[in-house]
Amino acid sequence: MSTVLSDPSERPRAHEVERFREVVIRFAGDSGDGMQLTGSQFTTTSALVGNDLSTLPDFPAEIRAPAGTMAGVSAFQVRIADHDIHTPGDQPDVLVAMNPAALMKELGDLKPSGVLIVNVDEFNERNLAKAGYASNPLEDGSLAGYRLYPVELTTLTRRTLEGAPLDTKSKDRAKNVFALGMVYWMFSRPLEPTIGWLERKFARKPELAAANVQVLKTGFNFAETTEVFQVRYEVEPARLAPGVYRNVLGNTALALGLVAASRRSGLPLFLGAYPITPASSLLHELSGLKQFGVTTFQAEDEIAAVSAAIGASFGGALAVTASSGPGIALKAEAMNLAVMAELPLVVVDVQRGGPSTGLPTKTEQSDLLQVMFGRNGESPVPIVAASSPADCFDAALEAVRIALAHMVPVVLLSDGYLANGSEPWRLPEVGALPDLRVEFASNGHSGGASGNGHAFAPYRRNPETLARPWAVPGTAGLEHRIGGLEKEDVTGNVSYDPANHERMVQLRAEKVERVARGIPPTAVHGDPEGGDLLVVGWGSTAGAIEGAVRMAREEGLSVSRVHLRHLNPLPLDLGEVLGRFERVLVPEMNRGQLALLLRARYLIDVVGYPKVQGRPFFRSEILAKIRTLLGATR
Amino acid sequence: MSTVLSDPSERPRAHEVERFREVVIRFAGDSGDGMQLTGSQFTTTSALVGNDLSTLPDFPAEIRAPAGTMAGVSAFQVRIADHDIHTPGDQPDVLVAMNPAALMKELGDLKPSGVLIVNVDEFNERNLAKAGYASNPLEDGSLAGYRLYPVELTTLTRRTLEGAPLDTKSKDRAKNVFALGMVYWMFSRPLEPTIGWLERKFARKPELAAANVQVLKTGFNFAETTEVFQVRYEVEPARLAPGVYRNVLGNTALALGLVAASRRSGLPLFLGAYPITPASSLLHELSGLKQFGVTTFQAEDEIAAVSAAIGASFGGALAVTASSGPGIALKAEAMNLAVMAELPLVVVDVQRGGPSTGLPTKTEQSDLLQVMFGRNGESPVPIVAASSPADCFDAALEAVRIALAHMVPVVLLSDGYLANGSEPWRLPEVGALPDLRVEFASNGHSGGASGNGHAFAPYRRNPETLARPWAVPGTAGLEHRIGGLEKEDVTGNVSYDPANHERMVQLRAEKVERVARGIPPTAVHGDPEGGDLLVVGWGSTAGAIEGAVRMAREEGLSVSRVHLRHLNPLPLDLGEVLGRFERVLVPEMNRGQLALLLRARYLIDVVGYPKVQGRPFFRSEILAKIRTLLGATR
Amino acid sequence: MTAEAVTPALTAKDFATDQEVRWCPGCGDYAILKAVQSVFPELGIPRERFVVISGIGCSSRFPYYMETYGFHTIHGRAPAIASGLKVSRPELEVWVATGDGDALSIGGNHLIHALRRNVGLKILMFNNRIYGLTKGQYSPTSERGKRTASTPSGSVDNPFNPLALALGAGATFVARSVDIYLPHLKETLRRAAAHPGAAFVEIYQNCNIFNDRAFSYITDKENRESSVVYLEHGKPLVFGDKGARKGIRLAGLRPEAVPVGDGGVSPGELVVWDETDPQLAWLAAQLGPPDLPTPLGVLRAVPDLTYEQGVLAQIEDARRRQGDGSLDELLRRGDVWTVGEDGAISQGAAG
Amino acid sequence: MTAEAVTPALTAKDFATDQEVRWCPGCGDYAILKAVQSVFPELGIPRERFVVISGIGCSSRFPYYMETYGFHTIHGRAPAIASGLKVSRPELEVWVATGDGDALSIGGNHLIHALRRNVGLKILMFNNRIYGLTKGQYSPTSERGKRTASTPSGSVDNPFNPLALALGAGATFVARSVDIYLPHLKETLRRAAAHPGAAFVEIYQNCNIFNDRAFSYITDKENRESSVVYLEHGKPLVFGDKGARKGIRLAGLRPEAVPVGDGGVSPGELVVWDETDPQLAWLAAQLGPPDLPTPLGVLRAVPDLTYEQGVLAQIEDARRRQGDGSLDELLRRGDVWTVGEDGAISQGAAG
Ligand SMILES: Cc1ncc(C[n+]2csc(CCOP(=O)(O)OP(=O)(O)O)c2C)c(N)n1
Ligand SMILES: Cc1ncc(C[n+]2csc(CCOP(=O)(O)OP(=O)(O)O)c2C)c(N)n1
Ligand code: SF4
Ligand code: SF4
Ligand SMILES: [Mg+2]
Ligand SMILES: [Mg+2]
Repeated sequence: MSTVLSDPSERPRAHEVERFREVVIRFAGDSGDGMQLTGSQFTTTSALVGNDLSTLPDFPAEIRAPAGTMAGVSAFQVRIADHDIHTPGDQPDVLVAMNPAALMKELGDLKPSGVLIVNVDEFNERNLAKAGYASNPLEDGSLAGYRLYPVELTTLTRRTLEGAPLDTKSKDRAKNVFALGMVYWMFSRPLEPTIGWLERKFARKPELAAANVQVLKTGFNFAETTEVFQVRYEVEPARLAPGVYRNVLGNTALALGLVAASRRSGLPLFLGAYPITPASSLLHELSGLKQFGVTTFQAEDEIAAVSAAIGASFGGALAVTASSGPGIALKAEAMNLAVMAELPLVVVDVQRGGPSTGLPTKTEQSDLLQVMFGRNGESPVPIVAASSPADCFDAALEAVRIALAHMVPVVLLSDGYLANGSEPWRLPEVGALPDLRVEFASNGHSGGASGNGHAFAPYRRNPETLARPWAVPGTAGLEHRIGGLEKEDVTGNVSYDPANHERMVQLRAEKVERVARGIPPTAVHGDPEGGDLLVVGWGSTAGAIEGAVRMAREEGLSVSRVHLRHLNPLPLDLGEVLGRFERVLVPEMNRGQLALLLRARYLIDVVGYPKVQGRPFFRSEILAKIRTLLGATR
Repeated sequence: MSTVLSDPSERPRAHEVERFREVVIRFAGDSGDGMQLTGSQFTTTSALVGNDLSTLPDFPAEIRAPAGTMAGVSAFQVRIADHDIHTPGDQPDVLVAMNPAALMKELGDLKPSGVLIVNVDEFNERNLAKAGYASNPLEDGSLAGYRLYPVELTTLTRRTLEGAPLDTKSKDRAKNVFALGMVYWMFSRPLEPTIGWLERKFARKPELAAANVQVLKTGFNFAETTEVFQVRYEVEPARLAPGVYRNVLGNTALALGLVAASRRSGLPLFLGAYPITPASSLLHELSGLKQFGVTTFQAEDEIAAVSAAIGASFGGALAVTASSGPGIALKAEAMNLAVMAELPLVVVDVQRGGPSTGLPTKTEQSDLLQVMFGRNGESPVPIVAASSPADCFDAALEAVRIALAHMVPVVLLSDGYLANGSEPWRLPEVGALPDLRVEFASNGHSGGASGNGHAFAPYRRNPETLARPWAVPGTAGLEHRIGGLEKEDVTGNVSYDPANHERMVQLRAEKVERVARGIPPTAVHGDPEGGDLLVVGWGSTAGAIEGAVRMAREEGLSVSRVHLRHLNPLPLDLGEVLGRFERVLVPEMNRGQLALLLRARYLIDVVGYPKVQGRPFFRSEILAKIRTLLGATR
Repeated sequence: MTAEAVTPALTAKDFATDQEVRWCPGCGDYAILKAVQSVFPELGIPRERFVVISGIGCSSRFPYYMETYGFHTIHGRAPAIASGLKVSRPELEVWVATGDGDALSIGGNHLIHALRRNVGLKILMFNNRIYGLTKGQYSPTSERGKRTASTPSGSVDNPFNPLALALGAGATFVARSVDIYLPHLKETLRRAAAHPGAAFVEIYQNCNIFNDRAFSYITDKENRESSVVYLEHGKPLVFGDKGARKGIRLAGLRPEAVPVGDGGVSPGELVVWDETDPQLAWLAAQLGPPDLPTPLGVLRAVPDLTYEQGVLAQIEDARRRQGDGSLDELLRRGDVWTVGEDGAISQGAAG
Repeated sequence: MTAEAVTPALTAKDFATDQEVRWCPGCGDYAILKAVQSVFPELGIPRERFVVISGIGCSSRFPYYMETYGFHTIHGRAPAIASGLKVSRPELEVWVATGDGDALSIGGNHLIHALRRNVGLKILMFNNRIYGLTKGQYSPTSERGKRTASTPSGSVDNPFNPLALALGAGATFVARSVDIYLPHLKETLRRAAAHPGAAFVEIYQNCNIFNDRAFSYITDKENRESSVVYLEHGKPLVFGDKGARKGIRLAGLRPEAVPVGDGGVSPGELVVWDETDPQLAWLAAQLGPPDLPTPLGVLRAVPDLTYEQGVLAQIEDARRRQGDGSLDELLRRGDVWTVGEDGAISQGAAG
């Protein structure tokens, strides 16, 4: 393998080796089986050997559903490739099932004649019953269509650890590591990274570290020495652009983006948040970064969270609040105060399945219209969306840029799929990140005399951005009052004047429209000059759309794509771009929310492609849709 | 005058009499001057002599702004006509100004050479200064363009009450009654109704009653005997359809509609509310109707208000919650629970100027998109709008009908203009009101066995309406659990199944779409077969649009109108109707919210006509817009 | 509203649903479920009259496991939703199952207002001093300095004392018990059920995943006797292991633990518990470690008019005075006039 | 954050704005405004460091009339907004002006949490026992039976006792004064200003339009002496007119009014006020008509770590231990690898 990492196993002899451009592997087991750890270890190692990759965890909704039940199944899917990829893949080529429930729940997705590794030890009466199996699938031939590898994982693990200073319970917990070792062999992966990780993780419990390392190696050698697998897979490294990389989760990247924005703006970061799936980890991440001057305020509810952020913004902080659908609904009234007070604020919505409590652990894109319109009165706000786990970093910087430049609350849309999914991230040069410095109003400058005898005019605007001055408490001579009642233009005094109201409604709208001036022209991937079909996407559908469009083009179909970072305002040239194509397709994990905005704005009969199942699009689904639209049947 | 009411004044001799088809009168003064009472008395009396009419109050935002200031001006406009009218009129023909501030604030609206009655006693240095007058307009000739009648109202009132057992303060408070008496004479109105009202009002203070009656008569005779007015106006009764009438405010009609719905459905009415302008009077009205079994729950906030209503709905009550924009924003998350739980609920939004606290006492139509989209996830709800004060009664019945028939939360849109405006209302025959009876699920019936072993299937739907059964606590054998997590089709159990989620999202949407089957085809006023222009409106713009379209048609323009009661779902035939016209104009007191929905749905380039000034459209504005659109210049 | 089935004697099994219980193995919620399922049938109330309403949280999954009417609502709003139900259907037994985050964080306002209004709800707050469902953030009852997913360096704010907060809100019934003290918990539930107004019951509940052993200082065998004092109306406050019985005495307004039995102070000097005394209730709410035992039982139980009684009384009174309203008259209120076939106008509703 | 101007001695006039004050003539809010405007300059703090934050209500128009930084926010959220400001800018003097509806109805949860957290806010609650701005509906402090626009037959629920609620929430400073008792109100404001943590001040305020004379039982000349007792740290509780001085004594835990002076009980038997005693604070919160006088002054004042201090300390501590964070290192946390120009992959951040 073309990697400077040494491979512990001598190159295989006995086994034939198949080369693959990409492979999708899913680890599935009980929530207690450590599938998330197993998956992420395989991910890190694969990253280190240079594959491009993309991952997708699938947690159960319950904290700890009863062991052995369908509800308790936890899964982790990773796709590794020798080329640039953007999704965790549709169906797995390899499925590791740690118990009957996992098999029952996940088998449906496994590709025909896919590789299936099961822990036979768990396939007893009780577990089979819990999973709802009438007969044992390992025996009734129902798995004939797959390459089945039944392994006594538990037994083998126990045997490996005979005499180790651990109770059986702890020993059994290591069986996922045994499986991991086998899979490492299967894909010719080095063990060092995981060994190193185990030693770090169990630094305080050396006996546990030793045991796990031993089990890992035994699993590897077991696969090597026994004839259990006829075949070994190889996936060459992908040719990634030079640079320093790490594997990153969406919420981590988003948190880092906010910290970076704080550094680049010189403003202290304040997060007002109330825990909610799948946004909570933003609060967790940021609460651990106090050395960056980050303040995290776990409020009593979402209203207090956004309110506290507004207070911090009034005081001159880089204010952020984060939640998911139900919490965002609660923030609407206070967000509207920020709209009227014209204070910078970033509202992060990590979308999940709705309506109401809906599907907390599943993903969806169904809050677009909520954040666009869900406030009383005419209340426009800029909206930006992240399109991949790593992109959450850039999206956060862009949201902050707009908020500070225009003194306006900005909504940043992510979703559960991005939040918990991961991909390799090429680390940016800190120095190359956008300069977000702001200038507070100071006595004598900005605002200045408002003509009507007031010392300071809190609503005198920057002619370019229409931003009002940011005069923070503590600044002598700029004492002023703001609030939620309609403001008089320039002075900011309360005004009930009809003409003034219409003017202010106009100004707030125009200010948001002006944001479009600062965003780059629409990038068309494919045929910029136009063609039969344009696929327009936003948010986490990027990967699936990209893959589908590439494949369709390889099939010779005239299809291009546009992926929107800015959903409000839309790019100035978008209407013209759409006009260059015969048809426009908009795949969304909702019932057609962007489609509605495009139809209303451009009067183009865009074709919506809704998927509302709480899970991401498959590349194949979009490809199929493209084919039918273009009458390309195969 | 053709009325069986005797007119106390012998028919005038000395004065010439002008006949008018309609007249617009505005009473303006300090909030302490009782202008609202004066206006409503003139209204009632005019109603009793058979005029059609329409009124519009204009309160100051403050409870009691400083006397004599612009902020303290309170006004009441009434339009009386000998024909069917629907708006309080654009500009007044007659303005009564009780002090300089009132003159300063309202004069701008008075028609050229309009009648102007002012209380000279108030035009002193101090008051002129407070109102911002450099010189006295009564003397500097700046009122030359009007028919000015300066009257010493205060002096005359005091003189009238010389020796009456009242202190000067109380005496002065009667000056509005003196003015009213004069105006009664001016328009040849009978005094009895007001005399009767005064005697009822001051039943406990006979001396006050006597004094006011005396002042009223003196004012009347003063106008009669002095030569102060050269002219007297007459407005013949309108030919109203036979029936019993009363003058009604929008919020009163809405409250009555809810009580009627309660009676017709046989369900006890439960209102969960938190006070907010301009919705509070609904709470006030209903809290006084306990004999109708109405329960009003003044909650700690809007969230608790809608939540309590949801609890009552779960228990089988006719549940309603009412608020205005900011409060509706707060209700979003709980409304979404009602969407998921599929419980009937009516959410009344009496819209006001936004965003945020905005213009609490002003009117606007800017919550349409909020109630349409302002919830997380895919969360469709039916939306109906009232179009006139009296229509609030019918709109309430319709909202309840939909909620009960489809087991769904319904939004009922009104606004500040409807809430506080009034018009004559032809009382319906109670027996002729729609039958809204519902059948709760009972053991053995509806729902029934759900196939998967459950005793009762709370989500088994009525095939026609897609409504789920309403099984209320207390019903033996139908014990079941509902909640905000996604439901399994039919059983209502919690389900994370992707396909089920998509199906349920579909079903909830389809259920709302089905509402359209139950609504009448779109009524086109004008040329049903089509023409140059169709004006589409909703809500309180009805009157102004009706008037403008009628006038435009009289000018020979090919323009028709459609006024929408149902905003979601839209009538099944609407797209086809719009298609019959060259162009479509949508006047709205917002930046084009219905316009956006129509454009997205029908891909028609509708022309939006936004007015966001916190006050209603003038008929003349819409007429002008129609003319320009149709190139009819005059 | 609907005919009631004649109720055969019910058993705990009658209140169990067919739903698989999905709390973590070892969670204290199981014990609470068991207690409730065994107390409900004792109350001799038809099953269909029970409604269990919850918010969101592990504890709030409670309704799914109770074979009664149930509503798993949204986070923090259960007391408000339950109030609407109870006020419009006073004959129902409305129980609220909530958590420390659900009831005291997002739902704090609804809770204190439900208590203030004295709506006849039985509110069971499962206090595990943590956010369980969202995987372990600190809650308003977490002790200061608590290290959690959201407070890696420890929380900096003081927790609520739920009993003090309930008393401060004017609650008419306030009690505390512990998940695994089955007999005491059941007795406390019976008392709550018997109280006509709003009953607030704090139940210490162990979250063995995110806040294990939060209450071991009282639940561990060796501490049970010494660390808790049971509040029993009319009885002096005594506690402690056989050998070393102690009692609680007042030094001025300050409670202190003193030895009782031979050599100790006489029972006469000890505080005699009175669940109707507001001062005592407050005093008990302040008791607890390190110096004093944790009080369990009923801190306050005083009769008062319930909100729903007040509402009902006003409706009945209005009907008595004005007769059960005529819609026709209502519509015709105020000045009406009649337009005749001939267009003639007459005051009042002619004909 | 910004350079501070050297502050010349300020006067009340320096804190008045050019905005016309728009309360009803005779409104108690005028007196409160006067008191605040005269106390602020005494504090010797630069004007630009003051921030007045309010919700919505007549009382909440307060900021418009104070020449400081001000924020007239939304209904009920002032304590939350103020908390965010104070936590991120501890050097500011953050005052909250709110009403009984704003603070205790819609804003109840934010209030009790701000008090629990001990965020350094000075919260002035104008209690007129009514909703003024919305024209006279009953509020959570309206007495039961109150007839208002929204309760024509009288309210059926008990009001909150704001002092008891604040104590129940764990407030470190709780006080009460009256709009027109200027000297006492000013002294109370000074005490609140001096308290490092969250200070809750209930101010009885007359709404002469919708709830006139709500407090006449203490504000009327003839009642002033007899109906109120001033709480003064270290002094016995005595009250009443010259002739008939009375004191407050404890019968067990129950307070009672007893005659003092010649013939009366000796001062030694009376309750000596201690603003740090939780039991006394609770006791005082229960005092009031008909039998006992209304307590005015500071019920509770105890020092405690403030929330913002805790937050700041953790940030400084983190910086001390980890140096003020390097963004570059942060981004490179965890397993990183380097792809060379030649596509070769090496573990770690090479070069
Ligand atoms: C509006 C809203 N905000 C946040 C959440 C996320 N959430 C669900 S339960 C919960 C707190 C759970 O803690 P607690 O009430 O103590 O219940 P426990 O799980 O500990 O029993 C939170 C924050 C939500 N579901 N809805
Ligand atoms: C979200 C929201 N709900 C309701 C209102 C209407 N509202 C404004 S002030 C107020 C209550 C005022 O009472 P209080 O707080 O006691 O202040 P006061 O006017 O008596 O000084 C209400 C209900 C609002 N502005 N916003
Ligand atoms: S997380 Fe804690 S509270 Fe929730 S179910 Fe598990 S043990 Fe119980
Ligand atoms: S309504 Fe009452 S509280 Fe409001 S300004 Fe007038 S007097 Fe003051
Ligand atoms: Mg908890
Ligand atoms: Mg008030």
